[in-house]
Amino acid sequence: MTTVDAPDRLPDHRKLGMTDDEYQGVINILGREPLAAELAMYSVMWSEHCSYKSSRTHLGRFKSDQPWVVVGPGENAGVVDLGDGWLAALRIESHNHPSFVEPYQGAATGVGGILRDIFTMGARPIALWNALRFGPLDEPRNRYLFEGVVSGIAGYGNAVGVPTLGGEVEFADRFSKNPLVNVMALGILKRDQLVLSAASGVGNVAILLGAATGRDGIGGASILASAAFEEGDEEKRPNVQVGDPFEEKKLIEACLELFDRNLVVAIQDLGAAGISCATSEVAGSGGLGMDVDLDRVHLRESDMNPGEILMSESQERMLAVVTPENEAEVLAVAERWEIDASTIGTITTGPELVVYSGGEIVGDVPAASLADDAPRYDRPAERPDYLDEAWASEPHVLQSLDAAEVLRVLLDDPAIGDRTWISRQYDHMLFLNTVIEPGHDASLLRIKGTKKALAISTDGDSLRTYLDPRRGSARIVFESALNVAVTGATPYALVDNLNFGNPEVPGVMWQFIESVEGIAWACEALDVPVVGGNVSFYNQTDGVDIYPSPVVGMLGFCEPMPEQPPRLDRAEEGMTIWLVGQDAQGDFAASAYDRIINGALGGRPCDVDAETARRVVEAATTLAYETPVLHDISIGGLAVALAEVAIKSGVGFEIEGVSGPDLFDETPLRFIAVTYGDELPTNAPHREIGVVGGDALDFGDAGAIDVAEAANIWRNALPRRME
Amino acid sequence: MTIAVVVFPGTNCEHDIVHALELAGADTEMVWHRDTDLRGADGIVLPGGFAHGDYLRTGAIARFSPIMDDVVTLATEGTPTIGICNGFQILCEAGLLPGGLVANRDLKFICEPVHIRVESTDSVLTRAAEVGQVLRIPLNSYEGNYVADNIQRIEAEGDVILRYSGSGGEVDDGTNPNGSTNSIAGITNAARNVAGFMPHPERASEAILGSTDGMVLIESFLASAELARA
Amino acid sequence: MCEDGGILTYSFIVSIARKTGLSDPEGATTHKALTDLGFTGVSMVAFGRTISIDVEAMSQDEARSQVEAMCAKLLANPVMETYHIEPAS
Amino acid sequence: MCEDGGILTYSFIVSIARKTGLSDPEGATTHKALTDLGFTGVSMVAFGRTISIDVEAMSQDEARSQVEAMCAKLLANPVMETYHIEPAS
Ligand SMILES: Nc1ncnc2c1ncn2[C@@H]1O[C@H](COP(=O)(O)OP(=O)(O)O)[C@@H](O)[C@H]1O
Ligand SMILES: [Mg+2]
Repeated sequence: MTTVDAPDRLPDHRKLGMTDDEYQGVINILGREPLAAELAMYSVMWSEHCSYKSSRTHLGRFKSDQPWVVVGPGENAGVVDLGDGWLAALRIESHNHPSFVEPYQGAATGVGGILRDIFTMGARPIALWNALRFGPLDEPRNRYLFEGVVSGIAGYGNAVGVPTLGGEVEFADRFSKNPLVNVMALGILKRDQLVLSAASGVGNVAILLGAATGRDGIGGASILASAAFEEGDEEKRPNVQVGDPFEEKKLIEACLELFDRNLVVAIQDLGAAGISCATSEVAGSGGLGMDVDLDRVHLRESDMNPGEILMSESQERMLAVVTPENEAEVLAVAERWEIDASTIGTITTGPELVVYSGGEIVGDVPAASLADDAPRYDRPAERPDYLDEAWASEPHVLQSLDAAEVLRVLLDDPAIGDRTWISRQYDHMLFLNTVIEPGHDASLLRIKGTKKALAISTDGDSLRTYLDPRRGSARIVFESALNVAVTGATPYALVDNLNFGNPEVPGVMWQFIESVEGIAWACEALDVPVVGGNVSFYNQTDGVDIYPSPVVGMLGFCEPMPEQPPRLDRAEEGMTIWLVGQDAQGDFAASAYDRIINGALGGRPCDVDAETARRVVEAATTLAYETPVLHDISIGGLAVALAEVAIKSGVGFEIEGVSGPDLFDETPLRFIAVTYGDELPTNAPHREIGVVGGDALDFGDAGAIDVAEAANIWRNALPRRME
Repeated sequence: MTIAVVVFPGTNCEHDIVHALELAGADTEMVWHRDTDLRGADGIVLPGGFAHGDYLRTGAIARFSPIMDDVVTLATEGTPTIGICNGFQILCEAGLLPGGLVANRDLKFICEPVHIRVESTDSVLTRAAEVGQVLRIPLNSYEGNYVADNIQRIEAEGDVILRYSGSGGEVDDGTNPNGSTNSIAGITNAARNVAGFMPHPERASEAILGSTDGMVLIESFLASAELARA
Repeated sequence: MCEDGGILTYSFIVSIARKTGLSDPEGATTHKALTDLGFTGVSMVAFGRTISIDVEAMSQDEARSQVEAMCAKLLANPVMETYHIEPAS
Repeated sequence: MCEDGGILTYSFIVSIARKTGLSDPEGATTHKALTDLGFTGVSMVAFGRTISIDVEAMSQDEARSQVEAMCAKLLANPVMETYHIEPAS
C-alpha cells in the first residue's frame, strides 16, 4: 500500500490523549506504525468518551432482559414495545465540557446530538428532557452559564420542532467549574420502521447526509470530554460547534421519509469522532468492511486534511447505507428536503476500513478494531475517606421548629422554587401530546389515536449520592418510578447518565461502581430494564471532582391513560389530605433542611427495601385513576410537597398531627393524595393528615403561612436571582 | 371545502393545526412550499414553526417560496387566509399584513398560555367570537413583539383584532407578555380576509390539553371559508 | 478581489439597522445590562446586523447594484429597517 | 458629541464577527436564498453584528477604553467572536 505521511511526521499520540500502551496496541493491531489519519481515528475512537474503557466492565451489571425490551444498550437508543405495533425509543447523553466552554452552543449541540440518536432508530423524536447542574447562582459566572444553557436548549429544541417537557436542576459549589448538561430524548415509531446501525450487503453504498464537514471539534470534542479541565486550557480547546436546528429539522424529515419508504439498509448518526466512528461502526458491527473516499465528502472548508475530515465533529450529519438500486432515490429525497448528500463509500467483505484521499490510501485498518479492540480498564477503586467523617455526623433538627420560618427559606431555594423561569423558555406543547406539562412530578404524553400514554421523569440527587453513592443512586430510581406512577403510569424502562469525576482517582471509581450497583439493584427491584445510557467521566477541574451525579430518565407507560390524570392544581376546599407510604424515619442526610437551614452536608441517607418500593409505586399507579391530586414527597419533605399543591391550586390547608421535624423529613417512597371522601382505596400504608381549605398553609402546632406569601416566595426564587 | 396548510422547511405546527381543523370538521391538504398551486383552496393557513430556521429575519426567506405567489393571488382575491405565529411573520414579510415582528421585550422565548381579548369580529378569524371576549390560548414565540411604523392608522382603521390582556380583559403593561406595541396580538388587512396572530389556537383545541378556547377562532375561520366559497 | 477572466470578486458590507422609533429590545436589554455592570455613562445602545457579501461581477458598479438589489429584495425589510452598503476594505 | 460641563458624548460602533472556521448557519442559509432568487454571482455570505454605543466621558480616550471594557466583559463572546471598535462618524 501507498503511504502519504512518513512516520517521522506523525503527530504525537500523547497529544491526542493516547497512552504509550494504547499506542502500542494500535501497532499490534496494524503490525506497523499507524498513518496520521489512522492515529487520528484510533485516538478518538479509543477516547474514554467513545470507548467507555473505564466503565464498560461495570455496565454489564445493568439488566435489560424484560420481554418488552426490543433493543437494549448497544445501539443508538433503547427501544421498548408499547403494544399494537407501537415502539418507544429513548436515550440520554451528556454535553458537560462543551457547555462549560460555550454554554449556548454546548447545550444546543447536545440537544441536536441526542435527537439524532433517536431518529437514527427510525423513530420520530417527540420530546426532550434535561438534567442540569451549576454552581451557586450568586456567582455571575454561574448565572451566565445557567442562562446560556437554558437558552441553548430552548433555541435548538424549539427551532428543530421537538418539545422540551421538563428536566431537573441542582446548584452546588462543586459544579461551578464543571457544570453538567444532560439531555434526554424520546421517540415513537411503528415496529416496521425500526432501523439498526449494522450494515449488511457487500456492494451497498454509504451516503453522507446533511451539513457540510468543517473544522468543528477537531482535536476532538470527545477528547475534550475525556480529560479533566485545567484553568488556562482555553487556547487548546477545539472549535466550538455551532448548532443548526434548521438543518437538523430537514435531516429528521428526510431520514424519516427514507425509513418510511424502506430506502435504507442501515443508518448511523455522526457524533463523537464523526466519519471515523460512523463508517467503522456500520461496517464493523455488520462484520464487514468499507472503502471510503474522502474526496467525495462535501466540505465547508476546502483545505482540510484527511485526518481532519475523519475526525471532524460537524453537527447535523448522518451516514445511510443503501443498496445501489436505491441510491438515486435517496439522493432525490435529500434534494427534496434541501439537504446535501454525497456517496462516500462502498461496503466490502472487509474486514478493513480503507480510506482514500487524493487517490491514495490514507488509512487501512480492521473496521471492527476501532470499537471492539479499544482498551478496557478495570481501574482500582477504594472507598474514599470523606465518608467516615460524613457518616459520623448527624444532621441536627430543631424539635420545636417554626414550619413557616423554615418554609420561607426553603421555598426561596433555587432548587425548590418554581421552575417556570426555565420551562416557559421551552416549547413544551408542540404535537398536542402534552397532557401534563413541566412543573409536575412527571410529564405525561398521550399517543394520539390510541389510549396509550407515556410519562417521563428525570431525576438525580448529587449530594445524597455523595453521602452514599449506592443508596443515593437507588433512591433516584425509586423517586423517578414514583414520579411516573403518580400520573398513572407503570415504570417501564430506564436510561441513565453517569456523571463522575476522574476515574483514575480510586475514590471516584468506587463511587461509580457503588452507583451502578445501586441503580441496577433498584431497577431489578421494580422489574425495570435499563435500555441505555451514557457515562461522563473526567468531570474534574483543577483537581476537584464533581459530586457523583448519576441521573436517570424513567419512562412510564399506561394504557388506558387515566381520563383525568392527577395534577397538582386540582385540590379543592373540602378535600381530605392523605399521606401514603413509609413513615418518616428521621432521614435528614443531604435533606433540604440540613443543607439550607443548617448549611451542612453529613449523615447517611437511609436505606430502602425492595418490597416497600414495589408496594408504594404500585399504590400510586392505581390511585392515579381516581384521585385528583397525587404528589411525590421529595426535596423539602412533606411541607414543600403540600406547599406546591396549595400554591398551584390556589387554596390553603390544615394539617394535624405531623411534628415539625417530620414535615421536613425526606424519607423516600412516600406521597400525598388529595381527594374527596374519608377513605383512600389502597392497601399501601396511609393515614389522613388534614383537609384542604382556607388561605393558609396551616401546620397546626408547627405554625402557619399565607398561601399568597408562600406563592410569592416560591415563584420568585429563580426570577429574583436571574433578573 | 378544503383548507390548504402550507408547509415550509422548518415549519413544525402543520400537523397540530391539521388536527384542530379536522376536529372542527374541515378537510385539509398540506402543500409543500415548492409547489406553485393551492388548487383553489377555500381557505389558507400558514402554520407556526421556524421556516428557514428564522434565519436572516423571521419570515423573510419563506415569503419568496414558490407557493407564495399563489398565496398572494388567492389572498388578494379574497380567500380567507390566516397566519399563526411564524405564519403571521411570513404574512407581514409578504406585505399581506402591515408591520412586522421583533424579539420579545425580555429576549426570552415565551411558551405559556396567555389571555387575549377580542377587539373586533370583523375578520375571518374572529367573526364567531364576541367583542370583549377573553380567550386563554398558548403563546409560543421568541419574535412575537409587534411593531409597525403606521400604528395610528392600523388602530384607527380597526385592523387590530386581538390584544394581550389579563383574565378580566384588562390591557396594560403588566398583561403584555412580550412588549408588543399596544399589546397587539393579532391584526387583519383592510379587506378583512387575511389575519395574522401570535397565539396558537390549535394548542387550545381539546379539554385534555387544558383549554378549548382556540376553537372559536378555528370555527370562525372555517365559517369564513365556507361563506367565501358560497 | 481575485481575477477570473474579466470577472472579479467584490466584497461589501451591508449594515442593517432598526428604524428609529421602532423598539429595539436587544439594544434596550444590553443598555440595562451595561448599566448594571457599572457602565453608568452609557447613554444609548442600538443593535444592528452586518452581512458581508462577496459577489462576482464585471465591475464594482455592477457588483454594487447587485448588492443594492439583494438588500431591496431580501436582506432588509423596509417596513422596519434601513440599510447601508459599503465596499469592504 | 454634545457638551455637558466638561463631559462629552462619544459615539462608537462595535463590529462583532464570528471567528473564522466556525460554521455560520445564518450566512449559509441566506447565501442559498440569494442564489435561489437568482443572485448567482454571490460567493460568500457571512453574518455579523454591530452595536452602536454612546458613552459620556471626559475624553475620547477614556470613552474608548470604556467601550473596550464593555466588549471584553459583555458585548462579545471571546470563545466565538472577535470584535472591532470604531468611532462613529
Ligand atoms: N451508563 C450506561 N448504562 C447503560 N448503557 C449505557 C451506559 N453508557 C453507555 N451505554 C450504552 O452504550 C452504547 C454506546 O454509547 P455511545 O458510544 O455513547 O453511543 P453514541 O455513539 O450513539 O453516542 C449506547 O447504546 C448506550 O446506551
Ligand atoms: Mg449515536
